[in-house]
Amino acid sequence: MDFSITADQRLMQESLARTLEAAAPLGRVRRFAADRDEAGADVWAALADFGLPGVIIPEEHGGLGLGLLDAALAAEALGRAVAPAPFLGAVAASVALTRGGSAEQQARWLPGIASGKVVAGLAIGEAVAGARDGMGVKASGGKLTGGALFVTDAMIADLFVVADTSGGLHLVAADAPGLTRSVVTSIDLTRRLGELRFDGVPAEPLAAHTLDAVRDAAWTLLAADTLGAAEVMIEKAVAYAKERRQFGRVIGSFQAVKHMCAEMAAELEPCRALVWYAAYAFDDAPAEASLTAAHAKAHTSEVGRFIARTATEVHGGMGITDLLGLHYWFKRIGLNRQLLGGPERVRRIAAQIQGLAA
Amino acid sequence: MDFSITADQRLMQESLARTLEAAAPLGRVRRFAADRDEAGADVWAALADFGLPGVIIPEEHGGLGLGLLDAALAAEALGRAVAPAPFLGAVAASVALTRGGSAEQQARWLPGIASGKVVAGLAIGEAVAGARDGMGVKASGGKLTGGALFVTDAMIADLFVVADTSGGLHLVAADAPGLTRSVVTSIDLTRRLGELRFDGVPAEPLAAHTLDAVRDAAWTLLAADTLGAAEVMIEKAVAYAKERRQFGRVIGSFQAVKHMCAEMAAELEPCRALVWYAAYAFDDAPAEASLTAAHAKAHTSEVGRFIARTATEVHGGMGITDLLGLHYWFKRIGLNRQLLGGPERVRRIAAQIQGLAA
Amino acid sequence: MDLRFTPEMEGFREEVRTFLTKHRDRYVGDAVRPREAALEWQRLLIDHGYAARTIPREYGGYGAEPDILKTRIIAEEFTRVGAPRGFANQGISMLVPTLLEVGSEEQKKRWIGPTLRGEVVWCQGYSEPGAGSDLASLQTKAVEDGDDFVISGSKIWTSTAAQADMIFCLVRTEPDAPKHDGISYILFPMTTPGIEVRPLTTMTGSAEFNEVFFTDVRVPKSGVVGGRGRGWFVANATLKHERGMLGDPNATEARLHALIELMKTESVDGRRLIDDPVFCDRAMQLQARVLTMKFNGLRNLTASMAGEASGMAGLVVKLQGCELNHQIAALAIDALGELGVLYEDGPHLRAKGSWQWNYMFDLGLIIGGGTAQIQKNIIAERGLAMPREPKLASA
Amino acid sequence: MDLRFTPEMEGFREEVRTFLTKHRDRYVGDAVRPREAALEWQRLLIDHGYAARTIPREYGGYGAEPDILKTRIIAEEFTRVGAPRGFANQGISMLVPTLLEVGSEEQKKRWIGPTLRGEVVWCQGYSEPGAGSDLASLQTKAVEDGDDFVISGSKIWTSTAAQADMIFCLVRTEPDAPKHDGISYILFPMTTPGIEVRPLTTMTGSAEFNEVFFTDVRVPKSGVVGGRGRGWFVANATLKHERGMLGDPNATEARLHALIELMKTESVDGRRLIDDPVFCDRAMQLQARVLTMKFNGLRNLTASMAGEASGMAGLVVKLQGCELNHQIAALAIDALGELGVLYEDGPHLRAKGSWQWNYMFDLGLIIGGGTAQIQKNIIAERGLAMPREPKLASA
Repeated sequence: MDFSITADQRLMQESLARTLEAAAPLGRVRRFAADRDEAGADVWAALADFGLPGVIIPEEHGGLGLGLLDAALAAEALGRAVAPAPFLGAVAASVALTRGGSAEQQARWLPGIASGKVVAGLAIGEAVAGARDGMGVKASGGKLTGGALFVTDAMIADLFVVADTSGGLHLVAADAPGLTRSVVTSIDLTRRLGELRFDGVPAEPLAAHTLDAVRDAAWTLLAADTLGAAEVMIEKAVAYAKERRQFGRVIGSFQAVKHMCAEMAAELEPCRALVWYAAYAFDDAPAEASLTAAHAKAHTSEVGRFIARTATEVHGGMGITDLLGLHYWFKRIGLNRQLLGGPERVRRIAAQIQGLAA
Repeated sequence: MDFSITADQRLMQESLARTLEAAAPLGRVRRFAADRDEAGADVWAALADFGLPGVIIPEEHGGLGLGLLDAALAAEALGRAVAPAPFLGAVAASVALTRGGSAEQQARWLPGIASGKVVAGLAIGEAVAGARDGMGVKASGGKLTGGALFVTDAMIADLFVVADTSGGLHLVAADAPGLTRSVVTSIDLTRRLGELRFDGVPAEPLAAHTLDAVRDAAWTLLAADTLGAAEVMIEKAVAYAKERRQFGRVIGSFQAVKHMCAEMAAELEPCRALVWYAAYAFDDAPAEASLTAAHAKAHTSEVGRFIARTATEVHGGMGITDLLGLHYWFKRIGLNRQLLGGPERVRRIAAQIQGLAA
Repeated sequence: MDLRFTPEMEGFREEVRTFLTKHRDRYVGDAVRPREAALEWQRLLIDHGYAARTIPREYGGYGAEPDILKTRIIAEEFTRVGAPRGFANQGISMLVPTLLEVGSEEQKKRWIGPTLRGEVVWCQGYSEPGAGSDLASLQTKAVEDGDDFVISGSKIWTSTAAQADMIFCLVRTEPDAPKHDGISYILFPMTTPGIEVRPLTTMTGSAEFNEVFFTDVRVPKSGVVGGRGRGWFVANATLKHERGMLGDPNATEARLHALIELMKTESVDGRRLIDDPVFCDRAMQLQARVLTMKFNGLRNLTASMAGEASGMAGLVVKLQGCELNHQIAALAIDALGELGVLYEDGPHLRAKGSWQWNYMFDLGLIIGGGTAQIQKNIIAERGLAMPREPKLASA
Repeated sequence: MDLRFTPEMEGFREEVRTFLTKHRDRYVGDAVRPREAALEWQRLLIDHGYAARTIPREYGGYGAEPDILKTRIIAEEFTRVGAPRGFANQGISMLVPTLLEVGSEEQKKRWIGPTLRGEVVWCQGYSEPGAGSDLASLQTKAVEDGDDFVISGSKIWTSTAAQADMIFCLVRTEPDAPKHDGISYILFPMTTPGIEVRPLTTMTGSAEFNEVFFTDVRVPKSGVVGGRGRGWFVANATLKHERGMLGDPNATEARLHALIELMKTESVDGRRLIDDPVFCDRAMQLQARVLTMKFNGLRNLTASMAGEASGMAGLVVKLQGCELNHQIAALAIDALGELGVLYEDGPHLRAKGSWQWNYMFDLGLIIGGGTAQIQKNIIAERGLAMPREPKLASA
């Protein structure tokens, strides 16, 4: 009966943070970023031990049976740690199956996803954010043709959730005939993207109208990831400002620097409540889910850009060096901003959801 | 052979500033603002003595024969003084007649405008900024029907420059049969606006394609007026910050206040060069005139809003009082922003001018 | 996180709806000096727990336990039918919480009830011409004389001073103490001889504030609240309540709603304003901010009802809330184009000029009650534990 | 205000065009360590007065009088055909103007010519890990030993250090003097024993900068420019030139042009990016800013050629110019949507990832050469005569 996260949720988040400190410290993230072929299996295994891949999967299918708010709190922790992990795909596939899969499909796929053994990639970019470079997937007679870009974890996934251009959703096994995949490199080397090419690839259709739920969940997780990454950038900026001395005093005693930090905090803190609410609405207030997820995604992206830039500035020249590594958070926020639609695109959808735009 | 104003132009501006100090000090402006029926004839007479109404009118018609840059420098001085004067209409009518009037029309109207005896009002708002409230003027058989809002100096004008909805431009005498006028009150009480109703009013058509030039000149003058008003707001904010003490020191020694002042100056100073260039281009680089006038209008409006707000903030509570009267500049900038199109509208036109928008 | 309504809560909602339907013809709104019908409506609201809900019954309130859901239901149902929510003046929002925290038993008994019922109207005497952001440097002095203080000096930004019965005022009672320790918080009648009120006209064209001048104003010492010389700390408790009030997310949501309605009904060249993608995008940006502040407000309410500190989520409310209100008004003005600058009267004026009025008045709110710069200092120092402004060599 | 081209100027334009057509096959661009063809092109440019135009002939320049119109014509014509404009390294943009202002006759004769011709490559040794915004606190020490100084310490943000022949460097020669008076500006070869260069990788993924470590580096005293202990003032002359360079409006205009071309050619769901009114509006906002900085630049150039101080118009260039470049890159990324985050390689990458590269590198430029905060201090203190940061009680 309240607007807050529970003590259990707080404990889960703290425990996950400790797991990530051990399994994915910055040095581990750097190795993942440096070796583009590395799959990060050890990190994912640690998260699987934690139960994270199945966070929203019902217990009868081997998951933790929790809600999207718990998943969002986990995404925040992953963002804080700039941790490499195919978590977005796991949750998106969980949503796709629980909301749009048959009992048989659920039984076949969910336990593998929950255990972390089946890695899922998300290929809905064109349907949500628009198609570029002649991309887009057409479905006909149970087969898919075309291409999808910006597919999460494309090279290591066992299963893909694919949207066609009419908004239909499909499951595609990674070893399906006619499917080819290739690497796409973004600024953010803590995540992996890829391109899929479909040449008459057999696919399992999911129920109609499932795409919106998958999109809303993914938007919320991306917002939560940015929330976590931006928190860390503020913390690092504040710590640096308290320690770095110029002109005989710590720079944090200069009002300009103080106010940069205050503005970052003032922008970010209210985002937290919106991210929480969007995640809560996904499970408990469906009429508000899409609008709040859209706004959480778009607004947190804008705030994230402001913080990524401002926190870097507070660090002065050190902020742009690889020595400090602040750029991992900067770029994480940068990818979250554009993935599944930049803020302008997502706000347009927010207007459409309310009937304010065609 | 240079990008600067001449010593003569600088002298003219300084001399005009002295004229305005004498003829329109803040106390005089306050009286004009308080008595809505007052015409400000003394101020206009002082400016007419100066030759200002005919600044761009050729000498053979009794004007000073100068260029739009000189008019813009004068508008800047008027904005600095928040002076009430039907100057925009005088220059706009001069442009309409010199660019689109016959020799006979020029001979008939220009000497009166140049002497300040014929006051001109500008009624092109609907054609430039779009029609609201069912307004808009239709021309047929030499007669005008419809309505025009936001007409400058409507109640005291002898002559109106009126645009019809197809972009044609007309001269209408204030005493023409079928013309009725009424007061429209804006936040800015240093200028007067009105509404015109046309019921088959006889009008003198001007040459086709004259509207763009009238619009460009008016945009440039509005930008210059904002430039002047914003300069004063910065000067007042800086002076106040150097004098007002809180916490045992002048507030201008706080970095937050210093940076607010620095940001205002950094935003405004480059506007000056753009306003100059737009005015210069009007006479000497016609291919660039419309685009630079549009950008001068839109950008100076955005910067003006920022400064109006920030300079008020630097003044703390005193900034919002009538005691200090800072709001006269605030509101002057506010009206300039919206008149003949807010920034969004004008930027859209800027895109159209370049063929970037339909 | 659980905002679902149980059957019990749905029952409560039904109760509120029944009340609102039954008393539909008695709705009377707030006013500085309310008329009898408004006083009656206020009493009715208190009797039913829709106003002064959590204030103890012995002091004239309804005496209910804090309950976020019931509070939310009341707000929703009153907003839905447009019923006036009871008085929200400075006496109720600032003085009453202060008296509850630090007032003597006698002060609570004497003032809270009449204030809640609208029978006593208050004004606030804090800022002075020379003491704005640096409020603790205030100079209005109160000189001890037997059982009285004799007060001289002046105050500024005192709204409703002309209509108020009473003032809660900060005065310097110990001129030799350090500046924060020499101040007392004192209550006295505005009818006391020696008080002069001068209206202070602002940029909106109206006099929302006053200056108040004190010349040898003799008032009893018994009016001091929270102990002589403790006024700075008493006032800070009150300022905290003011900051909360200035960032009311419900009012902001209502304003956004009005903006979107405006954009759906107004048009230029036959096209609705909302159909302009540039303005629509700005409206959506503001809607996102409104949602963040709405949910942030629920989060703060939850913390406050659980007796927990709201931390950063509370510190940012004034800064972000005031700015957001200002920006909503700015978009309305921009979308209205030339119509957006009209003011005062005339057939083309929209919403009685309230968008322009709000745009200007909100700028005053951004400045008042702790400027944006002071808010940022507070956020940095209290929220982020950054260093305070260092002491100067020459200060 | 007169930017018309007289027949004489049109004749000059024709001359430039003829040159550019004639030597079309010799175009070779800048590089840290230019190849012979590039050195030849540079010499050709100097011979014709298209590079080093106003530098006296005796020091290896072309020796022309400053002429804003000719300068503009050269820039326009070179830009029109995409011809490389001659070297623009730190030696040419920072050291040469400094030597012209305060160098000895021997230093001018020895260094300016080879630097202009690209035969000598320089790097800059100013910032240190502990001396960034507070550059005057630098600690690299130069201890006198006969005719030499022996230098120890380290520098950071030294671009091209690995390729440079020479360094112009700030060192502390008078450890007991007040901090601004103990610094000297000295030139010495990067081949001197005891110098170690370590690449400094940044967020772009490349090492645009280096750290440079000095261990007992022995260099002759004759390398000091502008007098021993005068280095702070010499460096400030140089920094002024750097600030001008970082805000080059021609480069900004070219970048905006590229952005608009991108928006005209790229599309999403079959609609061109420029046809999205929200992105188009942002492009127009940036175009207005580009025009302000372009004309502001012409205004500064006029003032500089007339020997007048540019005042506020000059002080704002670095702050506004760097931010504008960054914002242009940001819009390109936003308009490209998901494509905007691609980097390094791959078939879908646009413009070799240069939008992202610029977005990140420009953030470094906003910070480097005086952070935005330092720029605002300078604008307030020098431009608006506001008080300097007050002295602290404890400092």
